[in-house]
Amino acid sequence: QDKKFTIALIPGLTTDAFYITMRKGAEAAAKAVGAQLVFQGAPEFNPVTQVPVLDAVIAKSPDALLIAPTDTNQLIQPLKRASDAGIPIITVDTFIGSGDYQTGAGDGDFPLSYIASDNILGGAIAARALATAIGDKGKVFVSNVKPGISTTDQREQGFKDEMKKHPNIEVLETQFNENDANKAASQLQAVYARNSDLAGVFGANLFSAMGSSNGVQQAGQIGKMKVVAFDAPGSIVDSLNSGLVDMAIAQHPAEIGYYGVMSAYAHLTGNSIPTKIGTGFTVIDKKNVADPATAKFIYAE
Amino acid sequence: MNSAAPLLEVRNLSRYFGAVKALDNCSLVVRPGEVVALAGDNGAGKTTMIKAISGVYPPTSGEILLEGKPVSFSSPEDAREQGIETIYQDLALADNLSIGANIYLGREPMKKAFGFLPVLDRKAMAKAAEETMALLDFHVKRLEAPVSNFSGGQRQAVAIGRAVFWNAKILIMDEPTAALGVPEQRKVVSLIKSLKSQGKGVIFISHNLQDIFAVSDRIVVLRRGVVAGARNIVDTDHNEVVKLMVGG
Amino acid sequence: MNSAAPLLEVRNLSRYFGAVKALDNCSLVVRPGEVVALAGDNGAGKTTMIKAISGVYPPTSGEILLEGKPVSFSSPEDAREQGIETIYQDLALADNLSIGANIYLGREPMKKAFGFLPVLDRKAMAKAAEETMALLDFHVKRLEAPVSNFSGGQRQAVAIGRAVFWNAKILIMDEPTAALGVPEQRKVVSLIKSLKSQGKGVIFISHNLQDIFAVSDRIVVLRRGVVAGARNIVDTDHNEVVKLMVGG
Amino acid sequence: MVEQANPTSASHVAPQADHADVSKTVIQKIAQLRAWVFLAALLVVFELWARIDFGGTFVGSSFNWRSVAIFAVAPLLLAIGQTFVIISGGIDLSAGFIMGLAAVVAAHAINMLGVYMPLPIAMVLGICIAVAAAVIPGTINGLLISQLKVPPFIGTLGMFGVARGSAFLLAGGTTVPVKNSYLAELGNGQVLGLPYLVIVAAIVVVVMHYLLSQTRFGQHNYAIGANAQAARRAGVDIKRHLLRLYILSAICAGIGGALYAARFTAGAAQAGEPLLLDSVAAVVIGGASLFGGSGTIVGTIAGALVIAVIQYGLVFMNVEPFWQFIAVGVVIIISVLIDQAQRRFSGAKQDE
Amino acid sequence: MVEQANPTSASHVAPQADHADVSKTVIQKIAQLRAWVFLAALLVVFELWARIDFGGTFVGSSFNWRSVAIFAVAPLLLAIGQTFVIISGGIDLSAGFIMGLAAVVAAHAINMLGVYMPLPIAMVLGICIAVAAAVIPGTINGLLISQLKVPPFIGTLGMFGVARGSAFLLAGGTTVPVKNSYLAELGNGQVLGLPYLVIVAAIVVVVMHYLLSQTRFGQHNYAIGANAQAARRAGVDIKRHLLRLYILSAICAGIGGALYAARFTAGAAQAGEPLLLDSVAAVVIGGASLFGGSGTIVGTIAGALVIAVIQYGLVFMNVEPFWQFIAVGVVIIISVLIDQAQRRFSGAKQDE
Ligand SMILES: Nc1ncnc2c1ncn2[C@@H]1O[C@H](COP(=O)(O)OP(=O)(O)OP(=O)(O)O)[C@@H](O)[C@H]1O
Ligand SMILES: Nc1ncnc2c1ncn2[C@@H]1O[C@H](COP(=O)(O)OP(=O)(O)OP(=O)(O)O)[C@@H](O)[C@H]1O
Ligand SMILES: O[C@@H]1[C@@H](O)[C@H](O)OC[C@H]1O
Ligand SMILES: [Mg+2]
Ligand SMILES: [Mg+2]
Repeated sequence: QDKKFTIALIPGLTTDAFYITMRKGAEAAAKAVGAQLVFQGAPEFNPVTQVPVLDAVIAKSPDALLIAPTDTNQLIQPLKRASDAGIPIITVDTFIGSGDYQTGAGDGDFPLSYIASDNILGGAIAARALATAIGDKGKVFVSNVKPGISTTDQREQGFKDEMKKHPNIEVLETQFNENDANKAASQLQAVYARNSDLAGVFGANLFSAMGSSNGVQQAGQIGKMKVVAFDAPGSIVDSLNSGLVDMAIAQHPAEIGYYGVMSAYAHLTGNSIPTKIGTGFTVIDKKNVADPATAKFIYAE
Repeated sequence: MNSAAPLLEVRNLSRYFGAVKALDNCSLVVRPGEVVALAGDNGAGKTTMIKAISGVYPPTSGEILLEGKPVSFSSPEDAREQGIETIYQDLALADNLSIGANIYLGREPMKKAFGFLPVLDRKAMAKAAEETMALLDFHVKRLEAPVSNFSGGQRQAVAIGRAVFWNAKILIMDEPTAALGVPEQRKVVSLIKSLKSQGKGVIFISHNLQDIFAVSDRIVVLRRGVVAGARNIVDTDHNEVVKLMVGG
Repeated sequence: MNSAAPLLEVRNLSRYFGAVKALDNCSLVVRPGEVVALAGDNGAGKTTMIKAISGVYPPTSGEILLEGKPVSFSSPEDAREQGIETIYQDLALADNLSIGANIYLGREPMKKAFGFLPVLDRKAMAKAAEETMALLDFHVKRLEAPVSNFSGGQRQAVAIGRAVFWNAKILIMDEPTAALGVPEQRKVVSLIKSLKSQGKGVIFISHNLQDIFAVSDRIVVLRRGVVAGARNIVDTDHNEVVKLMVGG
Repeated sequence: MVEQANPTSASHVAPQADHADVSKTVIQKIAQLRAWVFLAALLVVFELWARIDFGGTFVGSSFNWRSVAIFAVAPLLLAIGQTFVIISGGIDLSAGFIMGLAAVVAAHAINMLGVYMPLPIAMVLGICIAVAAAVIPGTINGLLISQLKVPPFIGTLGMFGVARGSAFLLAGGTTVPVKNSYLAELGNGQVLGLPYLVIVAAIVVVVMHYLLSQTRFGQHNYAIGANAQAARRAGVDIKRHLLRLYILSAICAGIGGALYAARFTAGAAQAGEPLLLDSVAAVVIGGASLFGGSGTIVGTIAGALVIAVIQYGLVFMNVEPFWQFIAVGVVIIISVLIDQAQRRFSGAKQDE
Repeated sequence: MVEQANPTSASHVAPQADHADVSKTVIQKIAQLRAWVFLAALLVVFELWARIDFGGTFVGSSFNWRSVAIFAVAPLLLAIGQTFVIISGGIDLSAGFIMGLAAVVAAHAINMLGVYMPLPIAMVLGICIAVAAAVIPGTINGLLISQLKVPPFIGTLGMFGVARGSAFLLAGGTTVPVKNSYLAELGNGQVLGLPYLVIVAAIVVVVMHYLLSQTRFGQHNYAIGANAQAARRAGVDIKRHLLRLYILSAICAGIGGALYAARFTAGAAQAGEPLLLDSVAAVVIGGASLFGGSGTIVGTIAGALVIAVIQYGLVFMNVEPFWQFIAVGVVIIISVLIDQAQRRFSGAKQDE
């Protein structure tokens, strides 16, 4: 094939290590197949800001589009326009409609493939890890960014659903911190001040985890209170080592990006691709953080 | 002396600002066709008095009667609706609007565009601006320019023009000539005379005794928040008034 | 006539606002110990002239010489530093600050707390406020109150007090007595006389011909942005001046 | 008018208050349009850039025009309401979440009504209900600011929280999908190449322009912004005005929310959250001062378009995302620098 | 002073300019502290609530006090700079991202210096470099606003983008971990039960309070905010003042950024992003007007504490998250309502 394909990747937001790592993976794949990667996104995880970016990308008619849609419903119409314009679409990290594509059912089944680590599942994994760490009893809560972000909402949901299977664990109110680590810390301290038997916390994204673990530190509860972090950028490694964070659920963003580009390329070169590729998770803790097999899932710096 | 029923009667009005008794138990009567001068040294309470009458401040205590009926203005709008127009010492113009828009502020003239759509009648505003300013012999061409572009005296003329324009029963003028040139001052004096002849009531605040003696029927002198004395103008002279003002 | 070297000389000064020629080619000389009145009808350009001199606006064209040396003020600060103090027609007070703080604005007095820490000397400010206001016979007790709490005339006194306080070579006064009571007006007139006797130069803008004739040595009359005439006060009278002002 | 037959004008020749050249110069007229001039310059830059960079066109593509227009609709609607508020010397921080609240209400209402009545009627009624729902926080804002004299920043910041919480509660913390094909058509369809969204926004713009420039309400708004005290003394009922003003801003946000639900076929509490700064910036780039007293709808449109064009254009030109932040910042500053230069040049009112 | 030996005072008895009771009433003094009064009320409410709800204590727990104090540090630092800016009649939208930029620079600098020198020195030097880095955007803000007369909202909104982009570029889009045990101790350690963070913030507060209330700079700041024209005519060098002012605000943000890196042992470009509204709200709750001319550091501290206490307290009281949004909004409004009531009561300056 001598045509140089242009493949666009639109993340949920640009200012996030997760997506930056995804970009690295995508770039590696693009280089491998000789495609050009366009990376464009909005600074906030919100359809209002993502859709204009999408439109501007569509205007340049890329050969394929990889996107992390910021909402399951709201991105259907805007993506339909791209699809109608003949641009093959693959969703990464998040999905539209039900996430089951090419079934002929539902409004949002037109993308070719969904490549991700399922966030609901990720939440459930976090719940299991936390439950084990606290001896399957006690109080825990979710520290979350803000309502309305599909990925983090799903992690919370997966966490809570899983915890229903652990009758001795009480899940307290979720706290929203607006990506402000300072607020997340103070919320943890307030919850702890009220519930001296608080056993653990699930930080549903980087700043939630960073803040919560600092709250644990401020409360003098390092080691006694367990912190599970979602996402694994470099700073989490330090926290794992220093015991501030007990476990990190690493998604595999580089893989997602890599497979995304590869799948798009395969499609463009006439091959069929699976409608769903799960990239899974790696649970990283103090014990395995140095192990190269897990360490490779630390997000790129 | 004019013995008609009073247009405006102020009874035992007080107004305090925290601990400052700016006005303490002051009374005043204005009859139709009468010009009452309100005099007094700086800080005597003149502006406070007329702001209480025109609805700017609620008085701390006291009564205001308009044509015999007690009134209580909760805003200057109320006072204007009852026929009291005021020229404030600090002019109170909307600096970003044209002269015409200031004259009509709060009562803008409307016309119908395309026969049905009510729109501001800017022509009428400009015309009012031209005519009213001409009353004081200002011949203004910049009818769209904001009043901030005009000189101190020109701005004072706008404030005077606005108050006169609305043909009120009672006109309150707080140092209306302070910034005016000599010919314009004369114009204002003759304007007040013509208002008087139309049976209107006028409260005229000024530090210029000549002007006061030229137009007023009575003079009420305030001193440190209280009425130091009230005289018919024919019964008094500059010296006595100054004495009342400064006390001693 | 005073024949000393001029303190201040203004040569062919012009200032346009867009299409408005507020001041067109006007000249003026002030000698030490001389009071020059700047007269003219409303909108004649008096305020524009003094704002150009005191560094508020850069002139459109023309020259200003101070003690014979050409100067070009890029800001009022420059002018003040060269010894020109101005009382502006709109007073130019910081309404939220006390009288003392306004007097010292830009030149606040400092003292050392605990022997080393420089802090504002609020006592000195209050003292200056008391003394300066007393010059005009205002005896103020509310030395911490913001000037917005004072009456129109009291505020004007603050502006006068500030300008006088700094012992400048040249004082420019734009209608300094407009809001003042009768006794305070007299005080200002005597103040100007005492400045004169100290060899200062004064530019005095007023619409009050009596005051002008009482204190000035010369009078410069502006009309519609140009100098309509300049006279030694001894060589002219009210009538002539009015004629110059209104033209015709 | 006092009947005074211009009597005493005999004695002296009237001094002309106005020794001015009355006609506005051409330059001054252009200067008033400065945000539009800047917009034009921006388009030229992007066009040249597109041609040189990849031999394409920016301005020549109707797709780009439509995309930018649709992009600008939501921030513009908020900015229109904000224009009124800012001219009055206030600010409305809550507009974004009022928009979100309206979007959620629209979604619920249209779904529920759709069960009982034909879809088009459900749509229209649902939109009305959404706008009515927006009026509630607008009214509270207005009452707080007018009656209780709460500073607008604080009153609407409080309402920011209240509207946000209510919207998320109503939405159950998620987005609320709407099933109504007419609504989806309103949000995504077009007639003669003109998206319905843009048509609705244009109608709102025209009505609001009329309201601001041709009615008493508008006139009072300018007066209050310049000098609320003077306006009050002139007899403007400031309390009533402020109440209506914040309701007006909420209505604009409400329409924005309903259109959001139409476009994305879902209501989301966070719909307007990212639009706050951009909408205020549109107003200021359009020539308004945050101190009140100046601003126009026409300017705000240009301001909103400037922002939409830069943001869209930089993506189109494939500028690196982090460099986009910098570029948008620089362009916003330049847009106002040009204003300063024009003022100096045209003799318009300058600072001393 | 003119030498005039009080000559002509003979002729008449001087009218007293001041027929006032000079001594400030007790009520007026309390009213000036109103944000503190509100804070006290808030604490009482939480205490009662805690006792009734679960027989616990809110105020009685030193852990709560320390938690709230630490929570308030970052918004307070931004709010301190913002207090100066708001008193001058401006606003600094960029402070949050300047803080983020400083946090990233601190992290990189401390890591790099740590290779070449002892860790404590690397820490101190790194913090200095971070603050110096913050001064750059602060200077640009100041130059734009003072020299080019760009309105503060636009100038700092532009810088918002520029600082944001630069910070993310420097951070490579992610967080930058710092390895320096002394820094971590600074961020999380305490002496005599007082966290170092709180001590540093207290020092900044004292210095800034001195600057605002006891120096020419502070005095000019108030004058400029009330009437920039008057201040200029009085000889205040406004350009120089504004330049310094925005540098000052940036320094506060820079310190905030360095402390962020210390506390979280990582620099993040978005460190200060969420603090914008809260920090401005703290200033306004503390008694400042966004129109300029009023405000104090002491008030701002109370404002920042009010916000921290509500947010912390509502979590402590186990209020549902969406209801927290609403409750925070309501409390912010009430905080200012109390101000209005006090003014009326105490005879302080009211609107007409
Ligand atoms: N808002 C205010 N707060 C506190 N004191 C005030 C306020 N307004 C006026 N005063 C005080 O009340 C007194 C009366 O003021 P007022 O303005 O009525 O005087 P006036 O007679 O109009 O004086 P002038 O001739 O100078 O205009 C003065 O001592 C003044 O300082
Ligand atoms: N900022 C401005 N923009 C446009 N025109 C202005 C501006 N300032 C003053 N003018 C015009 O310039 C002319 C001169 O104004 P100036 O203020 O100097 O008059 P003045 O002699 O001081 O009058 P007054 O006695 O009324 O104070 C007037 O026609 C005025 O309208
Ligand atoms: O996984 C992503 C997460 O890391 C970020 O915080 O928010 C968006 C998500 O999609
Ligand atoms: Mg008065
Ligand atoms: Mg003048």
